[in-house]
Amino acid sequence: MNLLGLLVAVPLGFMVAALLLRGSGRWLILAAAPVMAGLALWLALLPPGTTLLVGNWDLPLGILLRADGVARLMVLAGALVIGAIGLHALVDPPGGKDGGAATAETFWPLLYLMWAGANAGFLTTDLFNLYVTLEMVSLAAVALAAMGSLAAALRYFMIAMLGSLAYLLGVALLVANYNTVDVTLLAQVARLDLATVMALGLMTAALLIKAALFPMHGWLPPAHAAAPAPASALLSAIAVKLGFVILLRLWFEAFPAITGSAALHVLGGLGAAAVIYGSIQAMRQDRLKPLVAYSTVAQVGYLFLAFPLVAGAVEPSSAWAGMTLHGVAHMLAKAAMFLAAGLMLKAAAGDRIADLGGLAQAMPLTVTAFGLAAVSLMGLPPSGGFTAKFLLLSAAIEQGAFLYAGVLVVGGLLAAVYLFRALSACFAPLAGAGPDTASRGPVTGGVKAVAPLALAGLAIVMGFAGTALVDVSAIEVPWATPTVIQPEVAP
Amino acid sequence: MELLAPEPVSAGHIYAVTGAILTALGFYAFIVRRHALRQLLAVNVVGAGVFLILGGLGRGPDAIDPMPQALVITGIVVAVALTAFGAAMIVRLAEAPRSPDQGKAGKPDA
Amino acid sequence: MSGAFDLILCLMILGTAGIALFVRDALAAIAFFIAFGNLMGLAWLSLGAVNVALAEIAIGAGVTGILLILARARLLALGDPVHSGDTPTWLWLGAFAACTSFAVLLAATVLSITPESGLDRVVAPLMPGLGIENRVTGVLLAFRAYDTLLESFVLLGALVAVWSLAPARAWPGRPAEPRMADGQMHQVAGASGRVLLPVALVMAAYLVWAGSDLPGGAFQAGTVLAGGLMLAAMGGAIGLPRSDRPLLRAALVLGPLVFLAIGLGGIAAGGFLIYPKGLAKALIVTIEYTLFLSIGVTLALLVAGPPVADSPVPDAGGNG
Amino acid sequence: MIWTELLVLALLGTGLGFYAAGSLGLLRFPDTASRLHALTKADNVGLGLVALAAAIHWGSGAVAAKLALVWLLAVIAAGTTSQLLARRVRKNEEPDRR
Repeated sequence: MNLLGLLVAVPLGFMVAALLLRGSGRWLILAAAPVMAGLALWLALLPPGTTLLVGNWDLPLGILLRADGVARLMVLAGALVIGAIGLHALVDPPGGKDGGAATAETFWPLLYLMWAGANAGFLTTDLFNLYVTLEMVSLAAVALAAMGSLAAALRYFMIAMLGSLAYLLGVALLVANYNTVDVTLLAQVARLDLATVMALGLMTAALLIKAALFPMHGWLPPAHAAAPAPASALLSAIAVKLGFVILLRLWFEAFPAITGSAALHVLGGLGAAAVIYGSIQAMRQDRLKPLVAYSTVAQVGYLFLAFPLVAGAVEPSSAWAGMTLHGVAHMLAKAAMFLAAGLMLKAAAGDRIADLGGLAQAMPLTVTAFGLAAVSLMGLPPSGGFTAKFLLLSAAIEQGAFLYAGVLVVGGLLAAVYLFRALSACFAPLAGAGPDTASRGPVTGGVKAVAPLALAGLAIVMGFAGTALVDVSAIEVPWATPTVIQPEVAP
Repeated sequence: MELLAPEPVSAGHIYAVTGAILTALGFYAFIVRRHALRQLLAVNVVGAGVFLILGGLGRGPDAIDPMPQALVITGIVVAVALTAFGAAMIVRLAEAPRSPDQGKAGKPDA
Repeated sequence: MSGAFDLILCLMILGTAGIALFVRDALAAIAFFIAFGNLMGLAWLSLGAVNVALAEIAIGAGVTGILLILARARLLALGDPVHSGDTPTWLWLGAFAACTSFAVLLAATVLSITPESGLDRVVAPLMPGLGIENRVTGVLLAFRAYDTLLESFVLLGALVAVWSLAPARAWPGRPAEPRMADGQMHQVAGASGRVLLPVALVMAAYLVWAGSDLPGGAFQAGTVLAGGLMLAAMGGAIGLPRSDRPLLRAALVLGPLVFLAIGLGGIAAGGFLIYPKGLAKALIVTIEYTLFLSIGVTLALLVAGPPVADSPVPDAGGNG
Repeated sequence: MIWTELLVLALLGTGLGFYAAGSLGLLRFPDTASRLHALTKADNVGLGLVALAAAIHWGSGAVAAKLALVWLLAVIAAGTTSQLLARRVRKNEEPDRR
């Protein structure tokens, strides 16, 4: 029996249940988090080659779900991250200054919608199905962003909608050109013609917007910085990753023969620019959440910097693993950081970094979580971020790509600069916040710090599980012989 | 190809090219029209153009492919769902500066 | 001669789109957008895609048009004149150049692809197994039912997203009544709403039933239902429900939930969304009827917008 | 056969004539009330004639019934909207006259 569909169906079921239970729907996360974590773990341990033709309708008509390495890692990390964010939202409910009640209730169905959409997107190989999942995730993401700043969310919405249509236009050209939108089939029939190049260009541009790669990142910092902490965590950890995974499917699986090295270096160059630009912007922020948001811009850069490294490697497995592990480590660390930052800002006198003084004494666990997440984002050993960057760096040096290697090193240093700035502010003496903060902090900080601490801890522990994760990431890599599902096309 | 098809441009191509022009027209309007509601309208025109490309290129000599039709219907429904959300955001943003905490009833015939 | 019709239609489509996009007055723009949507429906008819024509006219022109009109009216009431500011010359020149080249490139791409109905050959032999005739319904509810399942949740999620915008004091509450302020106008609208709601119900139910074999289906029918509900609400024949009414919540999730349950039930028959042999048609019709109901209610509430703090004071003073 | 076809053509022609007259009225008449008058009445007759032509052309009772329903709904819609429009216009004009 094949249960891949459950990874999508179960969150959808929880969404329905949350809508029916209304105000008390929040307690569902107590069931959803362990159930989904169990399902994701089961997925990660499946034998290689597990696929599901939904409804048993053959390709090219039907839709194929497949548990490859990327899907396994992303679904598992997603289950841990979303589950932890959900549990955290029980003790630190989202509900801004405006619209508290509606926000507190609608947060839950939107969380489950994003969960289902992300899982569906990671598992499917069908490009149109990916369009629907992209819309599920974008819709939930915009609504979550709107809980913070409506203006930033509207801007995000417009750009995301235009991006979706550009993606759909690419899908339309591919359907017409190949009579299929399945990645595994496209890989066999792909040819270099105008329609394919145009489709690939449009879809790539659209997905770069969704993944917020520099210079298409403009919508991200205001939207991510303004949202309530659990919403920001979901946006940074989940929403930007789906665009990246679809790009992997397109560039490495469907059209590896068409994406020339020049195009790969354009992506890699943009990624490198994003690392530098995002880091410098993060250094220039004087408020905490924009700093964390710009750090996302920088960290997304690494994902694309890895594109030419994967394509150029003699043995691409290690660069590939570095890229996917970086995605996973960033999911864990950034979610932890946003949750911790949300708690810190609630206890601090203001939202500026200078206002964080005294927090290290007031809420040591939360600040520890922030620090551990920072260790992984900087790429210091023994964290998951370190493993990922080490793999990428060795691939870059092996290929003689010293520019990329340099950016990897400099990016880590810059991350250290801006993250230590925030951390050291926490250790500064109390900046006139009053005794109230100091006395209240540790009491509530205890339970509330569990989720960010657990996520940050996972980001660190990932470093110890390095080889196991590298093995998982190599399941059904695109350059190995693909498991071909022969379509039964009627004559 | 030219030998098989006596007409240089088939009906499918006429609509597909119309769709292509609509798409570009919508993109252009999206850039130069600065009001969010007009941008929302422009996005819907872009969507219509994309759908028309799908339909036009799925139109064979004797039948139209059911698969693109189904994709277009899915696309239309997704588009209207997002448009509704976008319109609600635009209205809420307009009323936010006046009273951040109090919904103001809209009057459709005002 | 058929070619001439297509050509004229396409020119009219481009013309109405151009006016809708570039005319100064927002109401005129929306009016032309609705005309554009109807012409698009004709284009789909001419292409032989009756299912899409129905969906385009009902949803693309109808519901989207009403959404835009309502949004404009609400913006006007809030003091936003819905004027687009002037664009700097460099921007529109640059955009013009970019979009013209994009149009040329895209047109060339489109012309490089031969139109063909390639997958029709794949779909046709599978239809007898389903017991229905409408191939588009077959794709939507069997071969690619997974897409449709997710899409029904997108629609539901959009309503949740709209609700999430409700101000603090308004939750849980009712959307703003889309009522006519003037008493006599209200009566006129009310009378038509009372007449049309039952007609819409019958028509929608017929569209679902016909959808198995003829053009139609849950989405088109749901839109007709939504139209009937909206007309009735505008005339005050029915009130808009509070967002937390259990019955309302049940109506909203019914379709997606039944779809999901049937999908999960398929696991017993071999896998997610597999219809047991012989039951395909019965299950598809069940999904369509429940989905149609939920889509109708969801669309009507999407148009109504987020809950507001208090119902509007009936203003007899006309358009303030 | 030929007679029904001629009848269809005649009905279509007359129907389109009414449409043209209605549209001309919309463009040329001086005020909203008379424009509404031209548009709704002429167009409802025009639609009725075209629908009748279509019904005869197909020669099926079911089609004829559906077309009759379409016409009826269009008449109701036109009646309602023109009522609403006219009232709105009158209300807008009143304050100006005072």
